[in-house]
Amino acid sequence: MDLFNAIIQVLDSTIRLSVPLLLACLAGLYSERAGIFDIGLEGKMLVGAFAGAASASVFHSAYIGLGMAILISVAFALVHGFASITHRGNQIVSGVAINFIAAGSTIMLGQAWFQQGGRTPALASDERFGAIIWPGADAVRGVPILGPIYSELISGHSVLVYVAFLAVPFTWWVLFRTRFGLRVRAVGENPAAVDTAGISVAWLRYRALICTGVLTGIAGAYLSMVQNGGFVKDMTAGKGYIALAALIFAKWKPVNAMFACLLFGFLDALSIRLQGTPLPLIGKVPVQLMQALPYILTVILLAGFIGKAIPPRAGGVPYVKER
Amino acid sequence: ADIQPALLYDLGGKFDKSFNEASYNGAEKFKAETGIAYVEFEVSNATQREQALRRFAEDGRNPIAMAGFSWADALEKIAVEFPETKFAIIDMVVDKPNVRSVVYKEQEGSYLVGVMAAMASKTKKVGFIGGMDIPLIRRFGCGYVGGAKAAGATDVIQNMTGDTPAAWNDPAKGGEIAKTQIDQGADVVYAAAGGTGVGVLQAAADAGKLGIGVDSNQNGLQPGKVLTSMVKRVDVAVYNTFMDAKNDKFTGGINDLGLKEGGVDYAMDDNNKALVDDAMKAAVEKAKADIIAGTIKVHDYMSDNSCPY
Amino acid sequence: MAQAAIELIGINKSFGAVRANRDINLEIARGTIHGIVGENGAGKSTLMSILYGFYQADSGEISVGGQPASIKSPNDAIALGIGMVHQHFMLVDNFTVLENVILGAESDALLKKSIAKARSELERLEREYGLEVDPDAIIEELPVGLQQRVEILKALYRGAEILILDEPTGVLTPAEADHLFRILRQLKEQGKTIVLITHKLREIMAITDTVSVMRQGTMVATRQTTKTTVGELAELMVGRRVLLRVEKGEAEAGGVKLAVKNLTVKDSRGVTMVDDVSFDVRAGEIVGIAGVAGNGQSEMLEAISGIRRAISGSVMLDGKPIDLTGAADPGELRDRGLAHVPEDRHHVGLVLAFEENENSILGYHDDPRYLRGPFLDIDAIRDDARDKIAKYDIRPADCRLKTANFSGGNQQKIVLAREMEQDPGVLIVGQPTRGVDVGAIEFIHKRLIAMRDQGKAVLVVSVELDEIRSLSDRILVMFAGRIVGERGPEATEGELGLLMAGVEQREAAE
Amino acid sequence: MSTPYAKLPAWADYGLIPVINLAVAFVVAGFVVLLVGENPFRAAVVLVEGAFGRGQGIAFTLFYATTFIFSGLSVAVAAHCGLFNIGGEGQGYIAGLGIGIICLAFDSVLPWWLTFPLAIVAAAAMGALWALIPAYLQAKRGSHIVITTIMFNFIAASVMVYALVGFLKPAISMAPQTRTFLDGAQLPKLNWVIELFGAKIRSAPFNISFLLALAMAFLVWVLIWRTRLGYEMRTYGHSSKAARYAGISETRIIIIAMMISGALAGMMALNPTMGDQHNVALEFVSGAGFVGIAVALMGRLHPVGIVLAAILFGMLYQGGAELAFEMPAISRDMIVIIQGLVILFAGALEHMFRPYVQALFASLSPKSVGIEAIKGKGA
Ligand SMILES: Nc1ncnc2c1ncn2[C@@H]1O[C@H](COP(=O)(O)OP(=O)(O)OP(=O)(O)O)[C@@H](O)[C@H]1O
Ligand SMILES: Nc1ncnc2c1ncn2[C@@H]1O[C@H](COP(=O)(O)OP(=O)(O)OP(=O)(O)O)[C@@H](O)[C@H]1O
Ligand SMILES: [Mg+2]
Ligand SMILES: [Mg+2]
Repeated sequence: MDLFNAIIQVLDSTIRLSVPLLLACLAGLYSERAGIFDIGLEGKMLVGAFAGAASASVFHSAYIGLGMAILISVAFALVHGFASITHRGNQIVSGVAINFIAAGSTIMLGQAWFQQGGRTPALASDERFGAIIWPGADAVRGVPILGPIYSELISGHSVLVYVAFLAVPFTWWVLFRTRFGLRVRAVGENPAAVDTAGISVAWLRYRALICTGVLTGIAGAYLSMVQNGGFVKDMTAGKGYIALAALIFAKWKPVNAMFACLLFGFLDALSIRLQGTPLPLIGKVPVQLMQALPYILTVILLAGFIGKAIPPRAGGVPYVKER
Repeated sequence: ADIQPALLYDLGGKFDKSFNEASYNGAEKFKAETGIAYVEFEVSNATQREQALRRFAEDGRNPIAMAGFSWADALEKIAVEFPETKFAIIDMVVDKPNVRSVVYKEQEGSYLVGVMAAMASKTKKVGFIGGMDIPLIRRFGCGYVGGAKAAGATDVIQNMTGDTPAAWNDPAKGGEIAKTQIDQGADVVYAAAGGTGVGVLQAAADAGKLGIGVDSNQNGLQPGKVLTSMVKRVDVAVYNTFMDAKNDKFTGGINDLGLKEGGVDYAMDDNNKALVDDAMKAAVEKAKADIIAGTIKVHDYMSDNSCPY
Repeated sequence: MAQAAIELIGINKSFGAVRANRDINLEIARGTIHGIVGENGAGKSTLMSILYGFYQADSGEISVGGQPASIKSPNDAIALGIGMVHQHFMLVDNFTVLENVILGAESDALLKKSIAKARSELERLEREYGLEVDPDAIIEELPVGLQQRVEILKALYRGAEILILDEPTGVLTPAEADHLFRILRQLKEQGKTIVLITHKLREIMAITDTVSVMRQGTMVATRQTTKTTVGELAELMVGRRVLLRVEKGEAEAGGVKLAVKNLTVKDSRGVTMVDDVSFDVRAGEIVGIAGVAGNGQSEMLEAISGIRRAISGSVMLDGKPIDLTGAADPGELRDRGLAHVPEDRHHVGLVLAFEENENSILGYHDDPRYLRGPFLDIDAIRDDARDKIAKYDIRPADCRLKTANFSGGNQQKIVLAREMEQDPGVLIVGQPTRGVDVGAIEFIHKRLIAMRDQGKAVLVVSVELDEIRSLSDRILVMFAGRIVGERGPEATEGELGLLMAGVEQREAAE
Repeated sequence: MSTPYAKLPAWADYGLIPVINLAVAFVVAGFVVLLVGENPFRAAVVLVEGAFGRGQGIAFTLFYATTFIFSGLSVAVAAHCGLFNIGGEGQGYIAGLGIGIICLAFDSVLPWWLTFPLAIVAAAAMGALWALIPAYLQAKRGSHIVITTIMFNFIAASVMVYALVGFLKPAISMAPQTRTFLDGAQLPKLNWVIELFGAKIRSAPFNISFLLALAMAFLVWVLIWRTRLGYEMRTYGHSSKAARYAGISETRIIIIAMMISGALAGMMALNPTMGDQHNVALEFVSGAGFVGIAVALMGRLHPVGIVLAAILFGMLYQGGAELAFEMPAISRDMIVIIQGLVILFAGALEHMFRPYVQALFASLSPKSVGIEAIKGKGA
């Protein structure tokens, strides 16, 4: 029973930790499916987190915070679009630039505006997204097996958690069941085909990037307004890159993305849980190994040792019609 | 004397609600009382430490106080280069005649909050969350375990946030660790983790449990949800350094401050009055008296890198 | 004459410094098939892409059905009933046929209805025109012929009344081409207007009603097909009488220099492109490989030169065998005296961003003549490049100029100079004069014959039948990855054409 | 990285356009300064004065520039071979391991001039090794080098934490770093060179590894434009098909180029460790690997440009530190923003202003632009 509880707790923690990864990963899915590489997920999440917490604390509203997080994050996505779509710049370089600008400006503006070492003021509970307790969650807590699953795992998360997980089927539906999705997938494979079909490649890609911005904005808001009660400098701490790794791991598919993010979140949860405790057979696993595992797994995947990850064909290449 | 004091913060930043903020408060108090302004600087990388120290020294700043053991390497060099300048470093011993090294018996204060934690706990399980895994923080943990066990706790869950300085500034991870500990049954959680602690206190409050703050009085961070704070009078150290320099009474050497010297303590204020009943109050006061009297000797983890509790 | 379906007036278009279309006027009557011919780079695709809204003209006017039209994007063109099958297919390879057909012409924000509608519409088109194709097949799994059919379906699905086909037969077998032409005639009968771009004058004669000729960006003439001849068209295309035969003496073939044995090559999709081919080339002769583009010639050349890995096969160079299935690399073959002028000079034979002199050692950069230890001997390289420039009359005569700034013909000469001046025993040349103007063609042909006369073995692959016939001492015809026949230089065009179309020898004799 | 546009004179291409890009980056940065309520012009003055005003500032500027020369060269070497090595950060970081081991082992027995060459070799070897795996995976398995090198940055960080909180750290120490190196592993300063010009330097970490950086810049120039290997790298970088045709082994050239790139990235670790801190500490690379991208882009992949761009970034770092001292509202993070803006405008948006410049040149003298002017009479 203790083991069962421990498992539930680790899974609960897994959910919380994988949400920002999942949102960022789905964000990356939109832009990469549209043929725009995005290593600027990290930066967009960071500005989202900052804008969210800062405006939530200034306007005393979680929803205004979320709105601003999305707005600013979309603005950064559009900068990426301006560089890589309109001016056909190198997408990697543009992503790196965005990460730099995000890292610097959040700390600097935070310090200048709030003077708390780059932190925003601690958010009050109405400035954050609190947990939603599902009906009957407390009542069934005692029921063996299903009780804890319902009351711990399913109920009791913030609204953004549910948004993240609902975004998975929604993204799948958008991508594979709507006109927009068809076009996004097409433009990531062969932009010329989209162009000759009478659809604007640039506008399509911009729209995909807006989706990316919205999702990274929510991811950022989750970090600063749910997981934590305020913004702290560099609070993304590489999550954007892990999300990118998860995206590759998921082979650019939404449902896979969810599983990849849950896996990486699970590794994180496990490393917190197991800190210093020796494992049977393996012995004490260095935390560092656990932390590096997502990256190592991704490299192994990329190397084709466990299946092959084939990115959208037009990814990373600016669409140039007239040489 | 005519002094131009300077204060250097560590990576957590000036308003970390904790250690750096305490030193800032000391300097502010000095400024308010004497009207003497001071200069300050927040570092953001290693190369800057020496640069900042040297720059202040060159500019004739004196005394120069700095918060955090990470300054030690740079100070070793600069203290020799500027023998006339008075330095004070907190949390670390730098053995130079013009350096005052202020260290604290964190184990003693931690013992007290451990006693309170155990008494406030319903499950008799309490938690400790350290910042970066270094002997200094283990010293906090060890004293806490001692106090908690003495007051009847059956289990103390201990976790560290990480191995790198980033561990001082990761509230999200702190919160996650706190949730894990609470899931494991802890209902009072003590955070000795700098900025990370903000997340710990938040998570404890969110879960309807109690947190314990550190360094500064953090009772107000989650009013009614923070049992107490293990205050470390960094503010006093900074204030004294500046005052002594002003009054030409500055001395180098080691200041080892415990309960007796008023260097560490537990914090009471309006925010936690309701949480601390008379029995608890009596027990903690008794422990404090015993420690001061020497009847209780709290083990110092750093003396032998182990914890007997 | 019937009413004009399309009228182009004064169209100009430049790409950077390249003037692809200059002041073009063209009128195409409704319900006719109009051919456009011209050499590579003449500007045919550009002109049609402007009509289709893919490119914007720098100046000029378009009217469709007698009404002035402003075509700013393919969308406008589609709305005006213009459809285009591009030279390079515009298909999403990992989509199904249906998805490709509806892309951009979805009836609804959700796909379900669009797909259902497209499915029934495709069935109708299939019935009407015999355009059979499995709507659920993935494009990349279809042969090129069917992929082209999907492109046609795309256009018809969008209700095209004017259908532009850009070199549709380049990738087709003769049977497929025949089928295509039947479909085109049928479309014409239904009143649709068809514009057909091609190099192949025979096709023009066979199917078009009117024909226009483009040369170097200008429209030089428009004729009724019945009132012109292949000879006239050819002359119009190149601007002067085609030099059908280069003066050359009899070949004095010596011993076998290059023997290709049992060569089999697959492309990246795993399709067998070269199927167990064997042949010899002797010292002092030019062997020409004729064939419709896409019948394995390119892959064969790449394999023989070591660029592409073969499934099986070897070459004998001066009697010594080299395995082509792995170990061989282009450097080794080159060291053994095999020089190669690749088909694609822009991406393979040259590095356009390099200075001319740097390109003149490409592949020979480890020759001690150009090196001092691990260092490049810059002076030696430049002197050598200047020599070649003089000898091959490469213009401008500046060995430090970026290669991209030379014209196509001069670029080709840079490659030829490099390969020929190494004094190789064997020279293999892919499309020696593709995209090269007539003056340069003559020069290149003379050089190749000079090589032969020096006792080298020369293998030439060209899709230009005239070129093959005028250069070769022996002609091998390739069809579907096999050598289907060998002829002497006296073989007639018709005879070779039948072979190239895959018609069995016996049938051909009948 | 070929330019699809018509030709500009070299000085405009390599001088004017980067300067315009840089200027725009600074203008945008000026708005950020305004946003935090400071005067951007005063900030600019403080920045430049802080970097070049005094001998001390110059020494610090050159100290920072040293690291950036290495990382810029690293990015450039890979880029000439058509590879985007975004892993300089990790390669430099992991090189600290080699340096640490060499210095800890030999600092008490060897003089610096013996330790230094050993450390150079160790740093280069570790950096090259760390680049080898992504290179191999790209060459043999087609994994995207950008992604793998990013992943390797993180893996390197974990390895270094493991080493620095583990076996490299003295048992009693709290900070995750090696003990301080003894004289045998401390590089001599070069401050006296600046003092020759009359400046007074109290102390600055400007050290002999600067000369190594300059030497490497020269060697990179020789490598790229004067050796067979460099020729092969450039060929592959422009066209992999042409390289194949020329008999250049793809695997070999990718691996060699990446290892050279990694070795250069590794060498950047010498400056902050042996030259400044005299230890190997956590996160001592602190973003210099990424700055290398900006430096290489600004410097147009040419060693001379890279040295100049590195000095520019050194100036930003040093001047930025001064800015933080002088103007409390501006923290050093301003520099991070400026870096980002420079990468954006000089890198991703490098072509944004080119058409305007071209139009300007065309209107000034129509002959100077385009190919028509130099095209001969045709074949
Ligand atoms: N997108 C483009 N950007 C720049 N130049 C182009 C572009 N497309 C074509 N060109 C140039 O314009 C000229 C005309 O090209 P176009 O493709 O129209 O010729 P074409 O007659 O269709 O030739 P082919 O028979 O080879 O298809 C050529 O010099 C070509 O290099
Ligand atoms: N990638 C490129 N970058 C810059 N200029 C180019 C590029 N490709 C072609 N050009 C220029 O475009 C012009 C036309 O190129 P193309 O290959 O069509 O030659 P051409 O005009 O047909 O010459 P020729 O008559 O010799 O075949 C050339 O003069 C060349 O300078
Ligand atoms: Mg064409
Ligand atoms: Mg041409």
